[in-house]
Amino acid sequence: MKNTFSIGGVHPNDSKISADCAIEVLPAPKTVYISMAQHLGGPAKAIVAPGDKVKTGQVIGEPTAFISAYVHSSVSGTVKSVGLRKDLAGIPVIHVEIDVEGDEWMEGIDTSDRLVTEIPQDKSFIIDRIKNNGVVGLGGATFPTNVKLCPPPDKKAEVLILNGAECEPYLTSDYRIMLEKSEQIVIGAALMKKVLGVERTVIGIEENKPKAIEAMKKAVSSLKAVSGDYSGIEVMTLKKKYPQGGEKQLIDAVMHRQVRSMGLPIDVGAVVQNVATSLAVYDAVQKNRPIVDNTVTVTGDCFSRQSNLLVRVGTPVSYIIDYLGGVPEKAVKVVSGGPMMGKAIANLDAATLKGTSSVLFLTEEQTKRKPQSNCIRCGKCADACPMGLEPFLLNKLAKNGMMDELEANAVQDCIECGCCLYSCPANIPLLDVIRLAKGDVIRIIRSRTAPKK
Amino acid sequence: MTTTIIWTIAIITVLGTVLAVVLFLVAKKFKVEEDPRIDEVEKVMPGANCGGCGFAGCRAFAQSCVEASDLDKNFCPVGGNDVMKKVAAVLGLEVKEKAPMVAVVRCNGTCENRPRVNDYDGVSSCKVKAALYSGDTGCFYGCLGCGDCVSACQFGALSMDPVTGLPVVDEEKCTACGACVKACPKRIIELRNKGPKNRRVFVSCVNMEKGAVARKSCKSACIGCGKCAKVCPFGAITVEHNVAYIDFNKCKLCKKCVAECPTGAIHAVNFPVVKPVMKEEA
Amino acid sequence: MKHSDISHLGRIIEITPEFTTVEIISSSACSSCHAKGLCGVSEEQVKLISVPTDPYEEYHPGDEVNVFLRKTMGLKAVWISYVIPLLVLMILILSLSPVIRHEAYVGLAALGGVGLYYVVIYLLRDCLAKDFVFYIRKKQN
Amino acid sequence: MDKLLVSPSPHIHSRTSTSSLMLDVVIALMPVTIVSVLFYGWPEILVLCVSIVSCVALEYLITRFMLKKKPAVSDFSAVVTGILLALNLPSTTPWWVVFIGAVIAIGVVKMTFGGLGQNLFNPAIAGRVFLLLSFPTYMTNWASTGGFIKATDAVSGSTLLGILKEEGINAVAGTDYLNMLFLNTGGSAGELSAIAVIIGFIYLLARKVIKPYITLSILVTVFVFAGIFWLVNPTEYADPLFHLLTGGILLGSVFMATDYVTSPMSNLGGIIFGIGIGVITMVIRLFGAYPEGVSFAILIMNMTVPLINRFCHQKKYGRA
Amino acid sequence: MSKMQLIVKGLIKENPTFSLLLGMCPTLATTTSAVNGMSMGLATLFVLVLSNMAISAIASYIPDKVRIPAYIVVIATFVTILQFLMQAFTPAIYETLGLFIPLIVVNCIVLGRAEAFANKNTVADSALDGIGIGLGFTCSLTVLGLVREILGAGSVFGFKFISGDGILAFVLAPGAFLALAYLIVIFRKLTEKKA
Amino acid sequence: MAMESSFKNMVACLLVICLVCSALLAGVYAITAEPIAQAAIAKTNAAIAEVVPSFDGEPVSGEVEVNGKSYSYYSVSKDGKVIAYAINASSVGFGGSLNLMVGITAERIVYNTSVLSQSETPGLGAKCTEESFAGQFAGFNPAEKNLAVKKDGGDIDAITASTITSRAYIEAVKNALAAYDAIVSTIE
Amino acid sequence: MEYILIIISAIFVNNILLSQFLGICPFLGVSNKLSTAVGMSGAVCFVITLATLVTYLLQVYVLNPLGIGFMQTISFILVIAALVQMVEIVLKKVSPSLYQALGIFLPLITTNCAVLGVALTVVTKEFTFGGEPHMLNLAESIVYAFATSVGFGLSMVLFAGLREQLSMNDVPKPFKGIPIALVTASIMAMAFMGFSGIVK
Ligand SMILES: Cc1cc2nc3c(=O)[nH]c(=O)nc-3n(C[C@H](O)[C@H](O)[C@H](O)COP(=O)(O)O)c2cc1C
Ligand SMILES: Cc1cc2nc3c(=O)[nH]c(=O)nc-3n(C[C@H](O)[C@H](O)[C@H](O)COP(=O)(O)O)c2cc1C
Ligand SMILES: Cc1cc2nc3c(=O)[nH]c(=O)nc-3n(C[C@H](O)[C@H](O)[C@H](O)COP(=O)(O)O)c2cc1C
Ligand SMILES: Cc1cc2nc3c(=O)[nH]c(=O)nc-3n(C[C@H](O)[C@H](O)[C@H](O)CO)c2cc1C
Ligand code: SF4
Ligand code: SF4
Ligand code: SF4
Ligand code: SF4
Ligand code: FES
Repeated sequence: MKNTFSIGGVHPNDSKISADCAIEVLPAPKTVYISMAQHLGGPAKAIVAPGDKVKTGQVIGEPTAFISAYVHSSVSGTVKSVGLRKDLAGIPVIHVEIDVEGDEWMEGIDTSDRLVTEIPQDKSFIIDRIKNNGVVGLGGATFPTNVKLCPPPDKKAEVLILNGAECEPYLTSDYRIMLEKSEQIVIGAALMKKVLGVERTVIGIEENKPKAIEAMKKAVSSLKAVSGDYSGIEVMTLKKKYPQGGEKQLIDAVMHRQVRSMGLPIDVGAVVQNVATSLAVYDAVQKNRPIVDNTVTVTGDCFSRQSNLLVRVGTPVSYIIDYLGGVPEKAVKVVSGGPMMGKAIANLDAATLKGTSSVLFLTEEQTKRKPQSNCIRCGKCADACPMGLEPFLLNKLAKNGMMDELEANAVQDCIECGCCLYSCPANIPLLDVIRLAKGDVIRIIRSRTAPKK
Repeated sequence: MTTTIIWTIAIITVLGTVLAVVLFLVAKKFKVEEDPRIDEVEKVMPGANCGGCGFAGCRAFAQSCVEASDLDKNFCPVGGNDVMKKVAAVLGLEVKEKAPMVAVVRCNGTCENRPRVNDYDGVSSCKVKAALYSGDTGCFYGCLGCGDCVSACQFGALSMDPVTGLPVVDEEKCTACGACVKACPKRIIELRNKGPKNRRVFVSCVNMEKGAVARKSCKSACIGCGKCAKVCPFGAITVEHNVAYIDFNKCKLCKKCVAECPTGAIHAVNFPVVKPVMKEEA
Repeated sequence: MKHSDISHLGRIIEITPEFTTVEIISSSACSSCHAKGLCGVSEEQVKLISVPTDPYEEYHPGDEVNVFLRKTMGLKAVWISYVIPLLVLMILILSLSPVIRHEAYVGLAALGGVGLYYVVIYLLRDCLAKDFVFYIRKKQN
Repeated sequence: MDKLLVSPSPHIHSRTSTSSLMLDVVIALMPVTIVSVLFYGWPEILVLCVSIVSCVALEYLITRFMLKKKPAVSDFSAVVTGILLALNLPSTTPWWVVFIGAVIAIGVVKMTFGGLGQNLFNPAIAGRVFLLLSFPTYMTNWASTGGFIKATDAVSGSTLLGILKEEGINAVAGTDYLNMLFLNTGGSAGELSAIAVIIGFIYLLARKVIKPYITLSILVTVFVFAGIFWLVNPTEYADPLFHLLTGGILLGSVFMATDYVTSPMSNLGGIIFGIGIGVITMVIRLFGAYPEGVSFAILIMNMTVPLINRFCHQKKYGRA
Repeated sequence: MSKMQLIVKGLIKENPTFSLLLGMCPTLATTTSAVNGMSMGLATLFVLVLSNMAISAIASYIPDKVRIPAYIVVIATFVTILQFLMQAFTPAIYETLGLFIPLIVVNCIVLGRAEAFANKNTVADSALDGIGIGLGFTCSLTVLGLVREILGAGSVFGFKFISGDGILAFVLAPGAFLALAYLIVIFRKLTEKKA
Repeated sequence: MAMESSFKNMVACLLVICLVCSALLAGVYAITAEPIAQAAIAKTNAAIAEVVPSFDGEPVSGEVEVNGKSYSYYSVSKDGKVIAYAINASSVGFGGSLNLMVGITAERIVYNTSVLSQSETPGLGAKCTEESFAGQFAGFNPAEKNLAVKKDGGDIDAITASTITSRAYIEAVKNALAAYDAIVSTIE
Repeated sequence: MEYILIIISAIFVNNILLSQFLGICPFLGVSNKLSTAVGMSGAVCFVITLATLVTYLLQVYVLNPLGIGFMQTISFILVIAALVQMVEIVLKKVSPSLYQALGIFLPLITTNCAVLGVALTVVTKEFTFGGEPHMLNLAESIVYAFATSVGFGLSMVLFAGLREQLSMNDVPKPFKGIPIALVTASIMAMAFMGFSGIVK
């Protein structure tokens, strides 16, 4: 039986045209720009100054809050400047600019290819390694992984879910690492399983990636033979439906439980981690290797050099594109991430982040929004919404500024998956409006629940 | 016939009297004593119910005026001093004149001065745009051009100039209610003293980037060079975060700074000889 | 304010440690209409409402506040004060008509029944009072 | 490429558009339209043309000159309204009556409320009901206008339901159901052939234009309601199959009750809506002055849509 | 305000039907034809003028708290007198207008004018005010009746100009609402331009 | 401006207003009672006159019962001989009851009919008051013609699209004929 | 059976608002919010029925015997005005909390066409309801008044629902507010005509 989530969802053409391109290592650029805001939460504080020599894997930014993360240098060289630089959206953010000189790694980092299969038994050791090596969720949200792995004591995790859905069209970076680094991912899962103390771990993969399913199954069974630490890990085939990879949808698909509104996965005993995160956990714990590079899919129908590249964090997007022959003629939009949830890039000179999973070129025909017409109340948006919301209603309420009704109709539950806007025949910018309203409503809820003075 | 007449009179009289008693009881129990002056004050209010005064509407404002012992804290930006004088007359209070204000757009990033580097293709809303990215141009601080302020203004005082892509304030219509100030996510619009004969000098830029960067993205950016601050004889200009700001309470309209500014970021409006460039600011 | 609440503007007139008394002005079905002032049927009445005093919030007599009530409570109030007596009236008339010959007595009995119903409510008034909880919040500008 | 296009996510869109949906409805209506043209001939073509042309033209003119907006007639919704209005009228209807119907449907019921998607009532139905109230003489004249093919039965001036209402059950006894399925006797264009409507229904379902809840709940309700009365007294009330196959119930439940704009959004709401239509239709058919009640039933249930929408919501994730 | 203005304002600026939307029940119910509408308007005019005058005469003797009941009694008296007179001299019209003659008692226009004008002004002014507002009401009812009659029956004040029927719905209930809605819009458009 | 609202004042004031008003009313009533009564009589008489041949003297009213339904009627005479009866008959039409005055001559011929009250739909059933339909009944001899609409095999043209009203009208005339028969039989 | 006919007739066939045009003011005025419309309907039902009961008794047992039946209009309006106020006083005495809740929830109830109209109709009009035309007796009158007021409530609630929807739609400017509400009412009236003929 194939599992999937129970409400809504859409079926865009999956367009995994770069699926067969093996991961290539992209040579480091001359200069990298490492952003201090690569994760959810407070930006890191730069602890290097211009002129400092840094090595690959050296800490250059320290966390400033509970939810924040370490930032490491992805190259070795000299710090040229520390200051505001525009990110992918053109918004000024503190970056550390480093001139690349050679590739000298910090001592203590195991850069060999040796597979380390034995699982350390000390939980705090694992957590510390994860934290110190700046591991954040690579599924999109870049939430610091160490925080996610330490649920509040009154909540008990029951299942660890590895998110290998990669339900977004075009993206293949998770797919490639599942093929090429299957064992490492499973070991990463075992490490997190150990920390969380859960019995069961499910690796959820959509049915349109049969090879990955097979590779992961093989890795699981071979590792199960190695040690008892790998028991309870299974691979689950999921139906192809967007947004299968959404945390809440995945939990529904795998566990048939639903997270309550404004709740966290841990409320139903689930912890969800992306497969790439799992790989990063393996590197961090078993090899003491911080996140200095990540896999980036560069693709698009109008683009001839489909590739999956291993890119150093902080590489300018324009460098990657130039490496592959420049921006294709017909592209009008460059997206970082998938076409459904990714962010349009406004500034090609900006550098990649840990969480940058793809550079996607879209043509005008594919992406240009058609003129909006009246809502015909067809309900297609409501049918598509995986959260069971009624986007047409939220849109109207938001336009009329009806905050109470918006809250009553659960605008705060929107996961911004874009299914509604995708399916609306009248091309109404539903999500644009809902996103704003959601922000406002959540702010109201927060201010209400905040303790009275 | 006579009996009919007698009964008519009797019944109606009885019913009428009963009604009188009931009403007396009602009246005793539920007396309405709203200060009649509230109505009177409300009558002189402009009735825009815009909330610019900080109250829910004109009536709420009127009520607060009636209850207040002086009018220092209450001011109707829409009606301005005229209305406040009338209110004071109704209530027999004094009113301090307030210098009339007007909305001023502090960005001169016209299409010409500030080349577009991106095209936007979402819902036409500055708020959405601001949440998404820096805007179509290199200037992260400047006007986004979707006209949130225009739709916020209920007096029709704002309009987008299709040539410059910037909002234009109609000084005649603007009541200084401040709705546009709140609506602009980039906080470009400021309420400033209207000034004598509507003359004003102000820095039309809020870009906090360093000079070179600012200049690169916009020809008319304030580069924070501080020349204006040095030349100002009244100390009205401060430079902070790479932008100059002219305090309208201190500025005496000498226009020395205008000539000094290397980028033309300082605007002087409604002075006798108006340079053609400035026209769109009027 | 939660979506399930209804509110009414009022003004505090008295605060005791236990209760805050708020005055609200109830306008007729017509007086909120645009023709107010031309149409004199629109009478207004002052109604006083007591709310338990909130020790954490500072209010002063004269403050403008919003008085809130759960919407379902509003409907419940209508139910108790109008709909049930209406049903009492109907049931009495329909059941007594075939029994009592003289219509006038049926009518008076039904009126008496409604009166009796209100007496019962009167006896239960303390129970009811517990149900209808109001709260106030400073008017946001 | 000199400037990058920037927009909020998502960056791709599905292919369905308002006009493609409406076009699907037009396609689904083709069998019914063809049957009616074959059966009623040139006058029916005239009614269809007047109806469609005036609906589209009115929509264009009103948006252009009264609302001062860019006309959006290319979305075909006015065409759907025009066809459905025509299919609801006798082929004998004079052209100016058809035009008045279009004025009410588009001018009053649709554009006054703000155009496509904003109307609270089904334009075609409201137009038809208005004509029924205003021109009962024209609207009850079902005389045949001589088509391109001859039907087996001679056409009487009344619909079967009209005969049932006026003359009682015996007058319609012995009606051939198979015949009704393919070519009915008398009635508005849309009532002619049950099978043509069903073909359209299947097409709409297959293309995922509509969901089956509303249609099926109407049909089931009519069947059950008529069935109960028939079982109680078969000598006075017609049998349920008769009620399903005659009149506008099929056309109404497939094409008119399912109009997105004026039907509830949720599935449960749709079922309630359908049951309401079924019950009201049968009450009017059995007890009212009018022989047929589908139009009124749909119009009446249109009024309840905001209430239904308010209380019947989609099942939400993570909320019991 | 000049005497003329007193009368004219009721026709346009304070037109009770199209601008203030008062007295909707009789407006909708009795305008099946121009004659019916006009009769209803004139009946209201009669009560309005007399009650306005009576009330302005006695206003200063009435304690505030029984103001409304006192007015009601006065108005009801005039309405009943009107009923008697119509029954006696125009029984046919009385029958067509039916219930809506006694309902003049609760017509907000009448009480409204008493409250808003008559109790503060002289008898003469009040009479003029009553005439103005009453005429405004009469005119609009006549117009509405006329429109419905033309469209619905194809006749003008009872004289048919087409053979056969008009658009029947206009003499039925839906037509009342519809015609009023569009007339209000037209009225708004027209007065907007003047202003 | 207004007087103080004390209890005594209020009661007194209302009392006075009520007294004056009711006196006024009673007065007007006294004056109009006569015309009102006359208007009612005039109306009946007019209706009677419309449906019977010219007569002399006052119509004599009577009451007759048929099948438990009572009918009021007026007999009119000329030269001391009863020449016709005006019978008030009713039936239920499309919108409610349909009230007719039916004049039947001593020869049992319908002289004329007139509608006293009806609540049919304007433009449809309400056309029963028009000459084009009602005229068919003037001089209608039920012995010679069939009193039914053509649809039912009779000789009356129904009002278009208003068969129900037409049938009701005929029903009322039939009722009147039945009452006529009863009146005649009681007299004999 | 007759009661059922009365009820169907008064609610659907001769709906007080959509076909008799009584009580249009609250129909247009208090129908902006659904919850208020529901509450208002409940209250109006009670007032109409109670007022009809009292005025019926007044007419049949006081005015008619005294030969002053023609005094209906003036005496009814006085009685109803007093009654409405009295209910208010009684409620306040009986349960202050109820009274306070109502104060927040509902606007005041005023005497309007609907209340007086129903009271007058009941004592002046002959009804058929399938049988012979006759005056209604007490029970029938009250059922009639009740059903009429339920009809009022039904239209009111449906209308409020539609208007809430309208308030969120982009109605063309000249039609905003009352005109579009009237157009809506017109189509509602049209729909309700489908019930005609169910009860004569
Ligand atoms: C609509 C939606 C789609 C998503 N799709 C994916 C996906 O395909 N793959 C994935 O790994 N995470 C996806 N995510 C992110 C997951 O919800 C979740 O954040 C992530 O799996 C958690 O793992 P991480 O902390 O390792 O990133 C999606 C999120 C949303 C809201
Ligand atoms: C006869 C009539 C009576 C009205 N009565 C009321 C009323 O009692 N209460 C009310 O809120 N509005 C009343 N209105 C006004 C409208 O229903 C509506 O509130 C107004 O057009 C504007 O609505 P808004 O100010 O809420 O947007 C009435 C309108 C008319 C025509
Ligand atoms: C609003 C409306 C009112 C109607 N009023 C009447 C009426 O007063 N009298 C009548 O006989 N038929 C009336 N009808 C028509 C009947 O419902 C029915 O169509 C007719 O009696 C049968 O048609 P026929 O007379 O051509 O056989 C009315 C129809 C509508 C739509
Ligand atoms: C499935 C479907 C059914 C429709 N049914 C109708 C209909 O019955 N009447 C109508 O006027 N328009 C109908 N339309 C067209 C369109 O929705 C209608 O004109 C809107 O109500 C106008 O706002 C339909 C459209 C679709 C997609
Ligand atoms: S973006 Fe939000 S509202 Fe839209 S489909 Fe996704 S969850 Fe639903
Ligand atoms: S999909 Fe678009 S047109 Fe359909 S209901 Fe949703 S918003 Fe309206
Ligand atoms: S630099 Fe200054 S003037 Fe130019 S766009 Fe930015 S804010 Fe506006
Ligand atoms: S321009 Fe701004 S301050 Fe001036 S009136 Fe408009 S919104 Fe108010
Ligand atoms: S005019 Fe009838 S309720 Fe106002």
